[in-house]
Amino acid sequence: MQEVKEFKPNIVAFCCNWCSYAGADLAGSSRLSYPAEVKIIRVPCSGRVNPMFILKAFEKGADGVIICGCHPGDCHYNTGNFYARRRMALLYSMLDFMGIEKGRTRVEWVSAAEGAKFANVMNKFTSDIIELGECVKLGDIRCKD
Amino acid sequence: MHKNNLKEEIIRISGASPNKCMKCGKCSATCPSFNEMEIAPHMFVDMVIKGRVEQLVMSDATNHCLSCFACVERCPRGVEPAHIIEAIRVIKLRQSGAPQITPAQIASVIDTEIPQQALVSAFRKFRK
Amino acid sequence: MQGLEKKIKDRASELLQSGAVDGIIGWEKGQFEYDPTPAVFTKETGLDNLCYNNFCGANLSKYLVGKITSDKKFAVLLKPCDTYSMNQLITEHRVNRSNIYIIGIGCNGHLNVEKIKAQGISGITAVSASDDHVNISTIYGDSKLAKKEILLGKCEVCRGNVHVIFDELIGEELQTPKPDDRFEMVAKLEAMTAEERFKFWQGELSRCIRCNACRNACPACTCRVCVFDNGRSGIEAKANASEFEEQMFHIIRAFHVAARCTDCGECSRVCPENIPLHLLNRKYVKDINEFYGDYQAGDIAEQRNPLVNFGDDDIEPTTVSDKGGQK
Amino acid sequence: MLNIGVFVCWCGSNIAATVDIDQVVAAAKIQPGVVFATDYQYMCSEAGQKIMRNAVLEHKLDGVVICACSPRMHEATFRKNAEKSGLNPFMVEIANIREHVSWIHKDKAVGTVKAIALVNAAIAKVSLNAPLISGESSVTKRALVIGGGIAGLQTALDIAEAGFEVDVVEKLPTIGGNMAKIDKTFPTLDCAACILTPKMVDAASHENIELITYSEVESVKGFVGSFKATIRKKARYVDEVACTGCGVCMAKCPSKKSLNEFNCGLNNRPSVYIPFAQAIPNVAVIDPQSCIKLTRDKCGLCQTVCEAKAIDFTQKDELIEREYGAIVVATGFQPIKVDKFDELGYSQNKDVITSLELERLMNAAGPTGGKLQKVSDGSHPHDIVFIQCVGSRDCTARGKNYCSKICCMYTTKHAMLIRDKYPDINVTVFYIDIRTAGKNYDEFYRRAAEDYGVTYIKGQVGKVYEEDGFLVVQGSDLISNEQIKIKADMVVLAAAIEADPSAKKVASMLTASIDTNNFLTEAHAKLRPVESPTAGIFLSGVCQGPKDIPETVAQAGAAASKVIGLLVKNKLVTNPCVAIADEMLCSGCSNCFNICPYGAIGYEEKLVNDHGIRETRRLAVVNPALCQGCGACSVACPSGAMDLLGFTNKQIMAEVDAICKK
Repeated sequence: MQEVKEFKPNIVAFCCNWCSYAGADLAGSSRLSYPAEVKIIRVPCSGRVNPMFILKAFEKGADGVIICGCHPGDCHYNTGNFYARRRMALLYSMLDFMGIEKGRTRVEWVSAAEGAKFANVMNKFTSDIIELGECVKLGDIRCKD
Repeated sequence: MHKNNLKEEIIRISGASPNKCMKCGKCSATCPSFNEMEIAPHMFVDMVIKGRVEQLVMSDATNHCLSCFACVERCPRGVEPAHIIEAIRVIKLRQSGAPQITPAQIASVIDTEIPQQALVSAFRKFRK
Repeated sequence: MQGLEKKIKDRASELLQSGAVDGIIGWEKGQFEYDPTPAVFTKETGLDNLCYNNFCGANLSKYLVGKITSDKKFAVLLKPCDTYSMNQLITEHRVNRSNIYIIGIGCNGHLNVEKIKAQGISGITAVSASDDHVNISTIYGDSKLAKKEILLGKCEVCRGNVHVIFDELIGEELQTPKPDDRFEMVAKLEAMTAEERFKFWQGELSRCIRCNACRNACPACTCRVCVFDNGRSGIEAKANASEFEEQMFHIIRAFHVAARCTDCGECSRVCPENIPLHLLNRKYVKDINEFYGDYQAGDIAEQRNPLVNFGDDDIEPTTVSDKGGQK
Repeated sequence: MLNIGVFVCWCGSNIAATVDIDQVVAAAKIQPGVVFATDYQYMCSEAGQKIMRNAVLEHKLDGVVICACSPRMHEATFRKNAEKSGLNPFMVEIANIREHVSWIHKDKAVGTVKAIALVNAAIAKVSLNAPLISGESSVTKRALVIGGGIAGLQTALDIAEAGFEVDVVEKLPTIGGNMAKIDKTFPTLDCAACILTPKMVDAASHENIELITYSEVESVKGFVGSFKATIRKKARYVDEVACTGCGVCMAKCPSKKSLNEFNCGLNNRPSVYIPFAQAIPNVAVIDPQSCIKLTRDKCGLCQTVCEAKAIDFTQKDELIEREYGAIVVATGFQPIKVDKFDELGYSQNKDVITSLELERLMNAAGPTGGKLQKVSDGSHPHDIVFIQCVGSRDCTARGKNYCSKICCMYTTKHAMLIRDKYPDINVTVFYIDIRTAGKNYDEFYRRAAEDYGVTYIKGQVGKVYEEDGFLVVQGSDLISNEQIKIKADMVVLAAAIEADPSAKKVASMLTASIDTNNFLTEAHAKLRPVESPTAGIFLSGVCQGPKDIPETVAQAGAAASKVIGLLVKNKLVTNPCVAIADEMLCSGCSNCFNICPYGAIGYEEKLVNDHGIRETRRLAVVNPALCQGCGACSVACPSGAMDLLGFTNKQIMAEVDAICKK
C-alpha cells in the first residue's frame, strides 16, 4: 500500500511591525499555539506589501499567503492599511477572476493586543489551506513551454 | 463511571465552563430556590471543579432547581450553573435507566393551575 | 471619411506652415487600405501620406510620452476615446501639455481587418462605411457586411463622441457606434465556476508569446523602465531559471494599470495571439466601479485614482475572497 | 558577498527547550555567506554581546543574524552592540525564534525546522542589507497634554517646571477632571479639593502653561519632535477674558432646568453657569442646548445683567493650530452606566445610587451641602448597603472584564466616613474579593471593619427590590452559605470605570495603539509603562488602565520626565529606513506623491545622464527627515523605482524565497 504523505502547507504571513507582528509576539508570550507551517515576515506596514511579494511567494512554493495589519483607522502610519485594503481587495478579485482559489490569500486586521486572535486567524487559515491542498494553479495559468 | 470521567461528562453535556467561576456568589444570590436546595448553585460549580461529582449526583438539590436560568443570566463570568445542574439531572436519568415519569403518569400528577413554564421545566427535569 | 481626411490634411498643413507646431502625429498610409501605421509628419510634403480611414484605430496619445523632454511642439490627432488616455497621461506627468496641440477628430467606429478576413474576404482594395454597413471592394468583387460584425473590440463598447480634452475639433459631428454592454463578457466570466474560468484563462494565456506588444501599446504602461526590466525589483527574471515573470506578467500588468486604465482596448487590438487581455483590465474597471463608486480614468485631468485613495469603510479583502466581491 | 555571522540564543531554556540549538547552528553554517555561527545561553547579556563583538572583529563580519527573541525586544540592543564593534547597526537582522517558534511549538522537531527556516530568511535578508546612516530631525520645544484632570495637570506642571511650554487641552469648561468631584481621598481621608485645587491654580498661573479649556484636539499630523495639532475651541458664548466669574448671570438666568453634570445630575443648574465654585478658568459658559436665546432667540437676560459685557451670543468655534514636540494623553475615565444592571434597580429607585453620586452627596460643596440624605425624600438613612464589582470583572456585554482597582478602597472610604459621621447608620458591604494592595491600604480596610464596625459580607447581590417602603437587598453570604435579605434605605453601587469615550478617537488620531477595552497600550508592559509604541506619544493616568490617585500622580510625573527627556534634545536621530527613489527608473508619475501621508515626497526637475542620454526629468525626491518609512509609496510605484531602505523589494523577496524553499 502506498503511504499517503500528510500535506504540510507552506504559509507566508506578512505582518505589520506595529500591530500584527506584536500580536504574534503576544500569541508567543501567551503560549498560544498555531501551526508551525505559518512563517512570519516582518514588514513596516501592511501598505508595504506589494502584490508581487504574494505572487512571488506562490511561485516559490507557498500554498497560502496572509497579510495582517492594524485595524483600519489604527494604522501606525495613518493610512497604510487603507491602501493595503484596496490593493488586496483588487488582487484577490483578479485571482478569483482567473479561477485561482480565492481562499489562498487573505487579509486580517490583528492589533498588538490580539494575541489570541492572531493564533485563531492562523489556525483557521492553515486549516483552510490544508483543505485547498497544494497551490498549483498559479503556476499553470500559462501552460509551461 | 469513574469520578473524573463523570466530571468531564458533566462539563461536556452542560457545555458550561466551571473554571471561569470567580466565586462571587451571584448565582446563589439570585437563586429563587436557594432555601430549598441543600447544595446551592455556587456549590455545584465549585464541587464540579473539585471533582466531588458523586455527591452532586446523589443530591436531591437538582430537583429543586426551577430551571429559571437566572443564575445563567446573571453570572458575570459566563459559567452557566443551571446548565451544570441540568447535566447532572441527565446523568441521573441515564444512570437510573428510565425517565422518572412516563407519559401515562402525567395526567395523574399534573396540577392544572401550574404555570406553563413550570410544566416545561418539570418535563425537562424528569424526562429526557 | 474622405472629406474629414482632407480637412485634417489642410489643417495639418496650416499648422506646419505657420510653425505653430514642429510635427503632426497621425496615421500614415500603408501598402493597403487596412494597414495605416502611426507616424510623425514634420514636413508639409509628407502630409500626402497622412490618412484617416476606417482602420485608424490606433491610440496615438502614447506617442507623446517619448516627446516629453523634447523642446519641439507636436500636434496629435485624437479620437474621442483616445483623449481619455491623454488626460491620464497629463495627470501622471508623462507628457508635457504645453508642448502638445490636441486635435480632436470625429469618429464613427473603426474596423478590425482580421474580422473581415475571417469572413473569407481577401484581396481588399477599398473600404467605405456608412453608419450601419461597410462596402468592401476586392479584386474578386464587392461585398457588403454589417458594420457591427467587423468593428474593433473597443468600438463595440464605444464610450461616445465626446472629446474630454482638445485644443480644436475637426469633424466631431460624426456618429459613434451604439455601444454594447461593456461588462457583458466580464459578467459572463464571473458567472462561470472557478474551474471554468481557470480553463478559459489557461486557454487564452497559454498562447501568450511574451512579445510585450500589449505593454508597448498600452497608454497606461508608460514607466520609463518596466518593473519586469528593473534589476532591483526582485521579479525580473529574463532568461533566468525562474518563470515568475512569464507566469505572473498579466496579473501584475493588470494590477499596475488598475484605476489608471481608460479601457482603450489597445492591448487586445495589438495582441498577435488575439488574447482578450482587455477583459482583465475591464474586470478591474468593473470592480472599482462596484467597490469604490463609478470611476473613469482620464475623464478629468489631475484626479486622484482610487488606488491612491481610500474610504473609511471600503470593502474588506476578506469579503472579496469569501464572497467573490459581492459587498 | 558579505561575511555573515549567526548567533543563536538559548534564552536559558526558553528557546533551547523546544528548539535544537545545535541543528540550527549547523544549518546556518552551510548557508551562503555565513562564515561563522555559534550559540550562547543569553545573547543579550554582556557576555553574549561580547561574543558577538569579538566574532565581528575576528571573522571580519559585515553582516550579523541574531536568532533570539522578538526584534521588538532586543533589536535595538544588538544594533548598538554592532555599532560598538564598528559594524553599521543596520547590518544586523533578528530571527525571532522565541515568540514565533519556541514558545508556541512544543514539538522540538517541528520547532527546529521552523527556526531554521526563519534563520535562513534572516540570513537571506541580511546578505542584501546595506549600511544605513541615520539622519536628524528637529524638536519643537513645546508639549501638548490632552486632558486636564489630575493626571494631565501633574504632567503639565512637571514639564513646565523643567522650563518647557505646555498646552493643556480640556474638553470640559473647567480643568479638574473626576478628582474635582471627589469628597475625600483614601487612605488618609484628606479632602480632595484641598489637594487638587492648589494644583489647578498652579497650572493656571504657571508662565509655561496655557490652559485651553472647552476645547478638543481635532487632528494631529506629523511625528515625534514635530507634531502639528489642530485644536477646536468650542464657543463658550462668554468672553473668557472679560468674564469676572461674578455669577450674576447664573442667578438671573431663567432657564434653570438643566441637569448639573458636575453633581452627577443630582440637582439642576442654569443655562449659563460656572461648573463649580473652584472652576478654572472661573468664567461662565452657556449651554447651547438649553439657552433660551440660543435655541429660540428670546431672553438674553444674562447679556443685560453682565456688567463686564462678557456675554457674546455670536461667538463661534475657533480653530487653533500649534506645533508640538511631544504629546501626552491624559484622557482619564468615567464610571460605566449601571442602568443595564436592572436587577440592582438603579433606574427604578432613586435611593440606589452610584459611588460617584455618593461622593457628591457627602461633599460639603455638593447639592446637599454635605448632609447625607436619601435622594428620594431627603430623610436620614439608617441602613446603607454597598455593592462592589458592579460591572467590574464581568465578561458579559454589560460589564468590563477587568478589575477597576479603585472600588474596594473608595467603598471602604465611604463606609468609614459614614460610620464616622453618622454612627447610627448601619453599613454593609457586599464584596467578591477585597483588593487592598497599596501602602497603608489593607490597614485602612481593617480599620473600617474593626474600628468602625462596617459589616463586610463575601458574596454578590442577586437583586434589590422595594418592599413596604424599604429597599431589600437579596444577596449571598458565601461564608455562612446563606442567602440573605437586608433591609436598606440606600444602596450604593461601585460602578466599574471605563476609559473616557474620547480615548478611542484620540488614540486613532495619534496612531497610538489601544487595547480591546479602549485603554491605550504602553510600549512595554514593564519597562516602558508611560510611553505609547508611537514615538513622541506618552500616557498619563487612567487612559492607560485603572489606577488610583497616588499611582496616577506617579505615572503623570514619569510621563513628564519622558517628555522632558525628549524636549531637551535639540536633534532627534531619525529612522534611516526611509523610502528612496531611483533616478534612472522614476517616471515622475506622482503615484507615490499622492499616497504619502507625511508629504515627504516632492518633485524636482533634474538633469540626468541615462546611459549617455542627458535630459531633464521630473523626478520624485524623498525628504528623509519627513519620511517615516511606511513603504506605501514603494507599492504605489509601478516600475519599482521607489523602494524602502531596510525593507527593500529584493530583501523581502529573498525572505519569501528562503521561507518557501521546500
